[in-house]
Amino acid sequence: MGAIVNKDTKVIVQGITGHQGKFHSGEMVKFGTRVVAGTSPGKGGTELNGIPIFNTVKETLPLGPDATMIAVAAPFVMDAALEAIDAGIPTVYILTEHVPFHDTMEILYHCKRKGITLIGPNGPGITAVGECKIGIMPNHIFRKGDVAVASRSGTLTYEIVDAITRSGMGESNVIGLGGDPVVGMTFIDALKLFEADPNTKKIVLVGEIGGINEELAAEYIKEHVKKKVVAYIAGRSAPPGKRMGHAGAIVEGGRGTAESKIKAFNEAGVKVADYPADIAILLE
Amino acid sequence: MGAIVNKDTKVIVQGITGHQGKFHSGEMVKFGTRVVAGTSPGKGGTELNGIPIFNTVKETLPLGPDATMIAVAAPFVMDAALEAIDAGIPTVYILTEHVPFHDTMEILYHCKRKGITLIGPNGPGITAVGECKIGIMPNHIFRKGDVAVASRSGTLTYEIVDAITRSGMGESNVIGLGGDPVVGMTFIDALKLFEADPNTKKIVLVGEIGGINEELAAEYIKEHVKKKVVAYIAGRSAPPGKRMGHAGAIVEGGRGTAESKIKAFNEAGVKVADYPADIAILLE
Amino acid sequence: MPQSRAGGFLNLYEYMGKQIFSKFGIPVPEGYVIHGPEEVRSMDKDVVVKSQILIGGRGKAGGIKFASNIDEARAAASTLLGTKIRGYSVNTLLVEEKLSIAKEYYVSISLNRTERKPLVMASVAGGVEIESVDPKKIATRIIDPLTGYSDYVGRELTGQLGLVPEEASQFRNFLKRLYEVFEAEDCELVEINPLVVTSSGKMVAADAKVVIDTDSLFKHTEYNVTDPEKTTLELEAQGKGYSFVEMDGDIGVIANGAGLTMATLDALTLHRGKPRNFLDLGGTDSVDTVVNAFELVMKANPKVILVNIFGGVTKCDTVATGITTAKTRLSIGKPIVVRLSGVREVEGREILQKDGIQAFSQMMPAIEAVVKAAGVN
Amino acid sequence: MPQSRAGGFLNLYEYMGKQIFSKFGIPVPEGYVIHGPEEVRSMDKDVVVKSQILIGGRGKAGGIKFASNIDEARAAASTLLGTKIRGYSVNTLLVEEKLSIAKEYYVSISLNRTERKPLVMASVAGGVEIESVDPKKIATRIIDPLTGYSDYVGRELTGQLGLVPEEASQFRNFLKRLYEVFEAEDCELVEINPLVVTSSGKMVAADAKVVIDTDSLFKHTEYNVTDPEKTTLELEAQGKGYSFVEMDGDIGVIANGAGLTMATLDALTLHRGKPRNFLDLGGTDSVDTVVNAFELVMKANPKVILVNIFGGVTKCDTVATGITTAKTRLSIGKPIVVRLSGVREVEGREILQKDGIQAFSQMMPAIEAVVKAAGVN
Repeated sequence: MGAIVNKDTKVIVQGITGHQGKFHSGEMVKFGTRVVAGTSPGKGGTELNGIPIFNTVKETLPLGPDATMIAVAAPFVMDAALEAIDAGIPTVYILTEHVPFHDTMEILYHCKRKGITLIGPNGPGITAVGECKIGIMPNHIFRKGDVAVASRSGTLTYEIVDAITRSGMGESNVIGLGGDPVVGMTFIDALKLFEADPNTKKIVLVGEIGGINEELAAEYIKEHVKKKVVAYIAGRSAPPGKRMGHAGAIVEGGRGTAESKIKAFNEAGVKVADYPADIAILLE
Repeated sequence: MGAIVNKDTKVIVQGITGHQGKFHSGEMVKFGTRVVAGTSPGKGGTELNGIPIFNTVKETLPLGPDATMIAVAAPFVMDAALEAIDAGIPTVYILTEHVPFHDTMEILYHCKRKGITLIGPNGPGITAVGECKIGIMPNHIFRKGDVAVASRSGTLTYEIVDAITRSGMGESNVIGLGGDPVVGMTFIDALKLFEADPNTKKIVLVGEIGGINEELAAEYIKEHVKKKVVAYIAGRSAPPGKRMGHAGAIVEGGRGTAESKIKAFNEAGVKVADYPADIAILLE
Repeated sequence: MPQSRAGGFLNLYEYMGKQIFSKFGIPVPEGYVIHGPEEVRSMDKDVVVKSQILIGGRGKAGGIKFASNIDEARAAASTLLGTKIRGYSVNTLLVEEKLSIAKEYYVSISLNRTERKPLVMASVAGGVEIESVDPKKIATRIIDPLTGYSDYVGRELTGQLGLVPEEASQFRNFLKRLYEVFEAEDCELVEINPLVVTSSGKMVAADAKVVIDTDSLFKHTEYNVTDPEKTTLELEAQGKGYSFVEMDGDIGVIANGAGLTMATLDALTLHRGKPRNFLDLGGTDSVDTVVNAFELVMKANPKVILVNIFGGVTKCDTVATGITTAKTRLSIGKPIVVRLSGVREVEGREILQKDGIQAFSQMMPAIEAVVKAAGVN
Repeated sequence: MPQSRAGGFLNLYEYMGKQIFSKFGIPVPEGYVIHGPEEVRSMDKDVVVKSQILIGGRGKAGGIKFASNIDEARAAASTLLGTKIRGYSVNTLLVEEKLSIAKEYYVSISLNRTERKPLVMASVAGGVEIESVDPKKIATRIIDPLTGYSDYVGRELTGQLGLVPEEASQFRNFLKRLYEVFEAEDCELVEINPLVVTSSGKMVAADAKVVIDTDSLFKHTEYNVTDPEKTTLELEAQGKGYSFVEMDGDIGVIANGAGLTMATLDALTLHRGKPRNFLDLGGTDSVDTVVNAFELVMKANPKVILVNIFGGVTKCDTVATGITTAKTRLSIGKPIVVRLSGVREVEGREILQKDGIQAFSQMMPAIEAVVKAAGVN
């Protein structure tokens, strides 16, 4: 059983007739995901990839959806997310990039007050290998195994998953957290799930420069995680970037650089790979 | 132990230097309530009725307040309530009348998302007899006993409590729900507490015309309440009032009259007194 | 009769509602307000002249007239102004372009007291009282107050109503803005009935019903409407801060607390007494409050007066002093029956008895005494 | 270098920030914008002429001048316009009344990424870079985004700062409106430094720093600011929808996904290769996207080019076709090293090999090959 989604998870796709929704709902069906419905205002009554389409999320509720993938354009994400939240869909994943972070912030705290799990925006989604994929990860890279991956990045995740698979190991759950300044699920949330998941033995965190979530994850690991954790940090060669305002800089107290993250991980006993594919070596 | 508050409940009074705050904080102290602090912006550092005054709720947090009485003027209630909610005070009672119901609605749902109990606005408060009084009920009317009272009215509550006391019985908890179109605690919330409270044997509901909370309470009693419940409904002689708009009228489906409430209670096996003092007779 | 609700609700005139709608971008018919026939302006389209009164059924009662030129419009204005329609004086008219009506819909947002949340109601069967519409033809939607209105709510409703796409998008625009009005203006109700679809397919708010929470008026000082359903005496009482309602009987009533006052009227009625009024003294402890209350009640010219006080914040001796002061100052010769219970009740009753006023400690004997004094056999 | 963040942040000029402040009722100095010395207006008070550039330390670098009459102001404008200050061209000036400064405070609201909530920071030690202020002198407060700002937050902060009552109430007014700006304009940061208390005790925003989330620009189409820190090529790339950053090296880089692109640069650097650029191809599957990316990278004139693709949505054969098309169309003679892995990788590598382009299935051999081709020993 996957840590968040599994073979029984019934998924809907909001914005199924858009470019992304159309392609990825088909890929999800091929993966084996139970995509029970899609929504697209005005297209209710039609179907796509064998999936029935409705005008509203409310109309899909009799099908008992457990999760939704929101694939509408950025200006419509707030409305789509509120629609899913109001309908009480327990897991909301936002694929869309370019969502204003103020919108995400509002969506996130509405999710929190209703006990809803938010994943994304702007991440590749979530895969319970062999059971359920929600999102845009390529189907072919996975092999069922005991390594769980949480990542702030998209293609870099595939690169690392692919390396794990090629090495002869396999994955239990892969979660793309998303690259925006505000996202729903964080490294710590993922660590909690992975630590509790009986099918996960080892954990990979794929971080990058900016923010201090890797540092917070390292502190959390020290206290709460018994399973083996390894990490990769992208952006170590980045020249000191433009800071986005003084206030942010001072609050984060000089943290947020690749050095700070690698140091924090090392202090927590988490080995950090130099190259993405080296993750597979560190896991052995 | 009282059903919501008890002898250990530490209470603060927001707006303690106002007319109501000043008088009633003193009465509460006389009752035996542990009033640990008051707030009044700009008056921090002084004291009143032996109670230390602070500028903000945040400054009172080291004293561990469990409940707050908000006694500021109506235009300032929203801010005071958000201050209490943000500080995480578990029970928020609003004494103030004339609070716009849109403000109350917002306060109520912020309370709900934080798991905070809201009582009022515009009600006399809550009394755990012999232990703790928060609000404006007269100290002298109570005697410790096993009758719990929940009421939408103020003086009418005192009238009925007085009748119970004079009859030789006594009260466990008395809750004034408040007379506004939107209030925090409802009859059903009170019934849940009273049914679970080991010190309560009998329950009195004091309702009035308007709304359908009495009807909903009657339905709830039928299903969930084993203890004896009796009721009084004020306004049975009221001529059909002006309806506040068509929409409200149709939604409530003709319910909301005294007849409808009395009928609902009778169907739930709840006897309804003709006169306030008759409550004592029905309880015997 | 008021419930134990400190505040109340304020009905705005149609033209005021439409001014608010306009401010929030809700399409309303082109129009203007007049107070005299000479204010009618020349125009190049048919108009409708609407009496601005706060009561339904204006149209049937002759309060709305049509005109196709300026002379007809002036004539209509002359006919309407100064008349009474269903008991309400017509002092203000709204002159509007006459809409070419293809369809009439209904939409409202109100407080649902059971859910304690806003409720949207909509129907394609508009133009009649919503109570008379088959509930199956009414689409309803409760709104989460913290989330507010978002477009998906409109999509659900337009789907249920079966609107065609051009209408659906206009309707969602109405709903969005109507919710803004509901929130921003602290409304208990905003209602558009009919929401007209013109023959050219444009949606327009042909009527506007906006009911404001009077407790919110500190935020909205621009509203200054006198409730036309209130009597002169009720308005005087309102100005003095009393919750006061006139009734048909002969027993003047002064009590403290809305619930206890209602219970007092109920008890009188069960004893076949007929209350003249509802007067809630409120929670103050002042002699003047009592004296002023008596002044109001005396203006209603009751046969007898009952005072029913349960003293907490309000002290019984203060009330007693107020009563004797009022009796002297207003030279009241009519019977006064008083019930005083609670804080300083003994002192209070002594003060009254010295002045020859009947005083009881319990409510029922007082009820019985006053009914008897009123001559009910 | 961008993080894997699709959008970015837009710094507004001081005068734009002050226009926004004004709209939201935040007091700013009286002033106006000019683009030439002849636009200076006559005045009856001392003025300050401020270069509008998006870099700190303007004052020390001579970008701000004072004037006490129109001639002095024109002279100052002439001096400033057309110059470069800390590398930034001065094309616009803000002419403002000179404030009589009694005190300088600091206030800002920003996104706190750890809490994922707005953060208010305030200090009575304003007028200097906030990083240089003793943290003990900075009062901070996280705001619940669903509740938003309410006055108690301001009371807590003014209490911590120890402001006197007249200042405290003005400060709370600033905070309230600043939060409105933060929310309504989708800001990442709003900062007033210094927040001046004039000698007559009035608080005024003497500077304005407003940073907007570029992802929100669909709501705010009025903002049209070019990031002055971007190179011409970076701006061209932005216009074409690529995330592109110029760097100092000689290895042109095209990869897909921000994280993988960063990892590619990191790997090159660890192999002592020097990247010429960051270019994220994004998630499309189109030949033209690849060709246009090559066009951009070729303009940066690298010694060699590395393409690193992990194919998912982006198919490897599409990318391969794009590369061969670009090679022909742009007559690229420089070495191209390609790594293709994922969907249709075999087909992709075949296409490349037919065109004589080195193609690998794994990243490390490609990195090694391109570093070698670039001449790193």
